Amino acid sequence: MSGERERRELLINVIAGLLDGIRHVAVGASSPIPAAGAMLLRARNERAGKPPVRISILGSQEHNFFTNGAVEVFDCAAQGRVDAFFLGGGQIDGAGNINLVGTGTYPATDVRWPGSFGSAYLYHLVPRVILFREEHSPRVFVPKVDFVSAAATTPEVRRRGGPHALLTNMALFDFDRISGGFALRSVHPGYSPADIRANTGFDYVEPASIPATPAPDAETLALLRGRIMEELGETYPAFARAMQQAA
Amino acid sequence: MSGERERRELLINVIAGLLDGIRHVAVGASSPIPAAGAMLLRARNERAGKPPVRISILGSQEHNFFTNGAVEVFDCAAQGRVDAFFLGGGQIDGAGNINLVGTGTYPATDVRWPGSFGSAYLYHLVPRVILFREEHSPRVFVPKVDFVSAAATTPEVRRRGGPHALLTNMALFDFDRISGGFALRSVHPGYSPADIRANTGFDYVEPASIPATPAPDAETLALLRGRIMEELGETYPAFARAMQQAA
Amino acid sequence: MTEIVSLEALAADVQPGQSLAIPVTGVSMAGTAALIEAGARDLKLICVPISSMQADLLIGAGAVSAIETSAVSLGEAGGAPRFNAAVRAGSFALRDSTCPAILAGLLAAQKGVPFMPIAGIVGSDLLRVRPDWKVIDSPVGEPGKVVVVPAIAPDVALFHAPEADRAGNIRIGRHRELAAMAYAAKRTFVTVERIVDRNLMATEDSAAGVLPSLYVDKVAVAPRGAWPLPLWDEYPGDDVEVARYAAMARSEEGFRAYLSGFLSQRKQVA
Amino acid sequence: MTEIVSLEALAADVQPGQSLAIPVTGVSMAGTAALIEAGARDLKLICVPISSMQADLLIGAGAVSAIETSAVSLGEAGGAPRFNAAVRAGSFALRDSTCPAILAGLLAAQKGVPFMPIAGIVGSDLLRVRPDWKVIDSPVGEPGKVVVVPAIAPDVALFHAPEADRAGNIRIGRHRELAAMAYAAKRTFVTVERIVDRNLMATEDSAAGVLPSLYVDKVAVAPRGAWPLPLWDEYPGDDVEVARYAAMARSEEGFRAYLSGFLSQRKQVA
Repeated sequence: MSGERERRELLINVIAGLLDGIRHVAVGASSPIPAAGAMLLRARNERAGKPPVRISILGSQEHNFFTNGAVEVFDCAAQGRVDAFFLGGGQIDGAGNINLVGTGTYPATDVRWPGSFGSAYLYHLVPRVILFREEHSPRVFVPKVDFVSAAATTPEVRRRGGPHALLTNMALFDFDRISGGFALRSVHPGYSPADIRANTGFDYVEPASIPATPAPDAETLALLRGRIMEELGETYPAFARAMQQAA
Repeated sequence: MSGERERRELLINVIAGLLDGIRHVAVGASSPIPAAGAMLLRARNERAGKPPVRISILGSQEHNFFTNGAVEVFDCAAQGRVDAFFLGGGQIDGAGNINLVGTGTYPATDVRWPGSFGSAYLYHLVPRVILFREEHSPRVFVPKVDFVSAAATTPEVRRRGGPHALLTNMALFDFDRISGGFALRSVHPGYSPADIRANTGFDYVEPASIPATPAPDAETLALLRGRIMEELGETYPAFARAMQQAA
Repeated sequence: MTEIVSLEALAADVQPGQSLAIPVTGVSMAGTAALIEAGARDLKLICVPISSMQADLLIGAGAVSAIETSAVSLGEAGGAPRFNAAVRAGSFALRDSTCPAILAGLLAAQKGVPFMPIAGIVGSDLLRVRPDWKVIDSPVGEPGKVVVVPAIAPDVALFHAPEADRAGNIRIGRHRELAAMAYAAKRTFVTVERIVDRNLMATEDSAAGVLPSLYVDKVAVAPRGAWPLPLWDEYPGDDVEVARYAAMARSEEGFRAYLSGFLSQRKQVA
Repeated sequence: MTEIVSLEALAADVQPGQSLAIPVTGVSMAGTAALIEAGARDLKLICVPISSMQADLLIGAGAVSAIETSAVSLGEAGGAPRFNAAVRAGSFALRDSTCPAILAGLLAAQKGVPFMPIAGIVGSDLLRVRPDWKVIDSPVGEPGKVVVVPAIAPDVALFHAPEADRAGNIRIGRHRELAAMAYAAKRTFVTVERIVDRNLMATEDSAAGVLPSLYVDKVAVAPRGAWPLPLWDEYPGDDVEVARYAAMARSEEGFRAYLSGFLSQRKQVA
């Protein structure tokens, strides 16, 4: 990839594609790339006369459709009113389980991460959870997480939510809820399927032919560098500045 | 009793006495006499430098300490933050159970009353529930209610709430939660213990000597006819007017 | 997203057989008239947590096949005559409740759980007539019996409020039970005194009293839409009119006469 | 009734061994400094539902014997160094949770029930490390497993808000989790930027964003009381200061140096 800005623009463009068709996406307060992806989809839908997209940025005072306190996003998800959400993970395993707690033996974990946040709940309730983790390495993508903050599939209970895709700095995977595993969908420019295999600690399905992840087209780039950066700057000023400086 | 105003003033004065020591009383929107009793206690405490009394009048916009909608008074009671409340009943029986639903066989009751409101809940949770029913007759005070909207005692569960006293146009009873029954405390001027017995369909304890219910003293009457009527007029204008006309 | 529609279009979208949640404050009497005009029938009323003239009118008009409520009463004007008559006649499925149990059922739906535990109630005959309520041993903490009630997810919630903005945000003030209805309901229809140009979510103070458009499917303008019931900050209840209703609705014929007058009066306002 | 007291008096009334609920928005950093100054110890923190620098400071100062939280993080500034060190050292009882479970536990206390059902969670190792959470068969409706969590009733809830009025009503805007903390807590202590003369309950719009004084035990004035964290409508977070903390608190010595500076700086503001 040609640079930091291009890397981010590609991720934003992929996310907008993954969100296509949703009505309401919730985004964490410190997730500028997912937020930019959602904003890109919103702008595209507006141009195409498609249904509007609602973006709730958690913890933001301005981009906040909620009036019932911290619980509302969770209730809203339980009501089926949140179509998409993003989760990361210190570890993510081949079954789609995520670990936000730490490595080693709980509770005195070797490395401690912040904690599970709302993942154990939202993973069950939001139909299209996009796993987004930029670092693509065997220490992140492990055969089995040391602690399951949130489980991807649970046949013992009915659920509407779960993983939809996994996006990293190197590749995009689909998640299959029936088999309970990932399949490589595309590899970002500059990487090969072999690079992905070498940097992924879990097994996944690899089709015979793997396309390159499409880079954003000219129209998208114009939107991204104009309107989206402006919108993003209101909530993520540091990120928007960094994007412009990287240009 | 000498007249309608005196009758009401006596009831208000008794209620203020029954409420003595509480910090927070909730009153129904159409309960002017209980509200007046609470206002009298509040005024007395203020004069005596005693702790202030909070009065929540349900459904009133002005005398409303709540900001969380209709559920808040119930939550507040569950938290132990409501010390006293008033309940009536189309029927009240000797065990303190009340019926707000109707007479005869449910559901096609012979006489249908509005319904149980919050009684089934609040009776369990408010420590000092004052049963207030002006009509004192065998059709109201029955051996056993046809439908238990709310049960007075339930040994099978721990509860902090239940009946404290029963006040009617003719008499005042105490409720004993251990024995689960009423005892006559005093008889209002103009009635005899025999009148009470004749007009009460349930059995109750009757001490050898029954005092007359004390009428309000001069200081109380001055308060009632001045400040309390003014305060009451804000929420119950029709009642306050009727009180003044009855003078 | 919220659609702004006519009162008639709003009412026409309530289908026979649907459950309809109605509040005790912020009552859409305009919506009620429009429902009756539209020939609404087989409604399953859910009173949040009680109702007065609204339920009585719908019952008298033959629109109600089931009712879940903690009380129906005209307040100072006395009992609810058509409700009482229908109970005696057994004209609908009657689900007596107690106020916090209805609110708890809505809360369960709000939270996507099948049931909600609730304090109190033990010993009440409501448990006998509500076999859908259960008494369980608490699965946590000290042993003890707890009542649980099932989730209530109304098909439609209908209420009246002072203002909506162009996006469909609704000013509900402290009347958060209106939000609770909307969270729990599959669809929410709101009538309002007026639609305002300003964004009700613009400031923290204003937003605090708002039901977000996210939960609002249809808004229709209906001036004096709660009349003869009160609307906070807007107008008091018309007690004379409610008393007139109470007197006329004692008989089926009187009710019919009142209803016909009420419907034409509501039309004149609109 | 609400007492208006000094910051020191407020802090002095939090006893060793008590559970202390703290929020993620409206954080009383002034109260935190005062607690540390007062020698607070053996606190059982309940983060509603997560915490950042506040929990980390209290942990670093040795004031915390137990913590229930869904996360502790300094956000953009990275992990919470004293929390992470204490977890590795096993210096306190750790109760990992997930945001809605903490809110559900508070809700159970608000409603006086021993537990609250909650959607999701099944499959998470949180169920393994939280034996106080149970998976039960739903007692109503279709068969199915449901997680239930016990009530959380904090001894004290502590938060910071822009304004209190003289009666002790607190302006919380949309931040209703602050009300949820207060409903559930036995006592609630609030620090505020200022006390205003007007009645915050006076109008419907204003009242909608208010926590009533009924739930507020003590109020203390603490200008810029959330600093270096943000306070809505008042000031943004001081990200440079938080980053400075993150860097210094990596070591025990650095933390001590930061803390000493922080305490004297807070004193200068007060």
